[in-house]
Amino acid sequence: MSFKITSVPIDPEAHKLALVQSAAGACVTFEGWVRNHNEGEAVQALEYEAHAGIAEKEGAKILAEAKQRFAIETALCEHRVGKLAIGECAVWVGVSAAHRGAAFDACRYIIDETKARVPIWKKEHYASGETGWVNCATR
Amino acid sequence: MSFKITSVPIDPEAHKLALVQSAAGACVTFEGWVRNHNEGEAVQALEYEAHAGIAEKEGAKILAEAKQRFAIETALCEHRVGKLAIGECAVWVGVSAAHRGAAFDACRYIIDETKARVPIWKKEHYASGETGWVNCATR
Amino acid sequence: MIEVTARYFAAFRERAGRDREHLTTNARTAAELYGELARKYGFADSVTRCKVAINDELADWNVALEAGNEVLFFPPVAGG
Amino acid sequence: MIEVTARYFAAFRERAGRDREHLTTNARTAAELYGELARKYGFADSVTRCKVAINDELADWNVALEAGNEVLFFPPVAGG
Repeated sequence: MSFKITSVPIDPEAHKLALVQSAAGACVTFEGWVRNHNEGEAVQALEYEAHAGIAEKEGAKILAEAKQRFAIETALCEHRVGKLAIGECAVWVGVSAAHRGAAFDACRYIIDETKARVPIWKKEHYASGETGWVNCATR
Repeated sequence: MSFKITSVPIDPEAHKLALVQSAAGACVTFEGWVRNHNEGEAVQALEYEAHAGIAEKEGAKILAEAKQRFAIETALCEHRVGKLAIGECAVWVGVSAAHRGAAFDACRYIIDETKARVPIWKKEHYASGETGWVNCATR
Repeated sequence: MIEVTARYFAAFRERAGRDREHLTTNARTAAELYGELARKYGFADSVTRCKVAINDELADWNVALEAGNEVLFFPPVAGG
Repeated sequence: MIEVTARYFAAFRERAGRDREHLTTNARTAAELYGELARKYGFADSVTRCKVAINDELADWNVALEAGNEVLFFPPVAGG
């Protein structure tokens, strides 16, 4: 199990290979892609920032929690930082398990907890030239 | 949206490309892999059989239901038939959506309904040389 | 009495030892025909767990059979 | 009065116009220090939505500050 912050493009197929285990009958993956809109505004690009050290520590905790709560074989998560274009993959989560219920539940748990707890922030670049930090009341 | 029965190996990356849409922020995939065991017996290979015509018709219905029930962009499913070795991908489901909740729910709906309704059967080849149809009371 | 073609899939095919056969039957519905075949071949699954198709469309077990129908018997499904 | 280093991330960094600074403060806890900084820079987020780390470990907002601490202020997270 590993949770990584990366500044280079995510390679889903390489990660999925790391999930393969002969006892695993189910694999669920989640990919977060840069959308062309958010809350009604046209988005041209996104910039992600993280505190990599704390993010990877907190992320590893989340994977360990998922392994304890659900009957899974293994799980991986990688989150990209830096400037991303529309359609690029910002985050990838993959889980393998003997049965699909646990794989779905664990994958959802990992992305939900990551979004709630891991120190990663995103700044949207709008078509208007403006930028805005998502989910933040400081402006 | 498309639901296909195939006798050649499934290519998840090619399918995932077909899900990419600029309004999609979330992509959830499910892969069913051939496990090395089932209900305590060591499995060496699996053989899948389908009525392709009816399977694809029923599968297309399931995808249309998912699109109606959940706020998704699109969905695809491909199911392999023939003899598969341990670790091979027997079924692939992929869903893209603006938000992750709908993508998770629709992906799960599609695989659950597929397993319950689509005329596909699997025969396990055990280490002992015996074979058995899964989930069947005829022997 | 009508003539129909029965087709067997997966475990039904192995149990029957054939994948299709022509039958002359008194059965009025697909369910009744399944009952006859279950006695003949020892199919043990309840119709509620199985499916039937007539002429390549999924059908209701209680639909009336017509002469010349091709009746497809599907044991419990187990995809994925 | 103790001396600490404050570090600002994402929206906090842009709002403060710097990514770190040395401060002499009367604040006894991270929450009190955040209160001072919120007044100085206009940070509008409640601490309940933000996180704090001390010396690169996530910490409780009510933990006592010690001289030399590096205090990291994280605005609400929004990964994925």
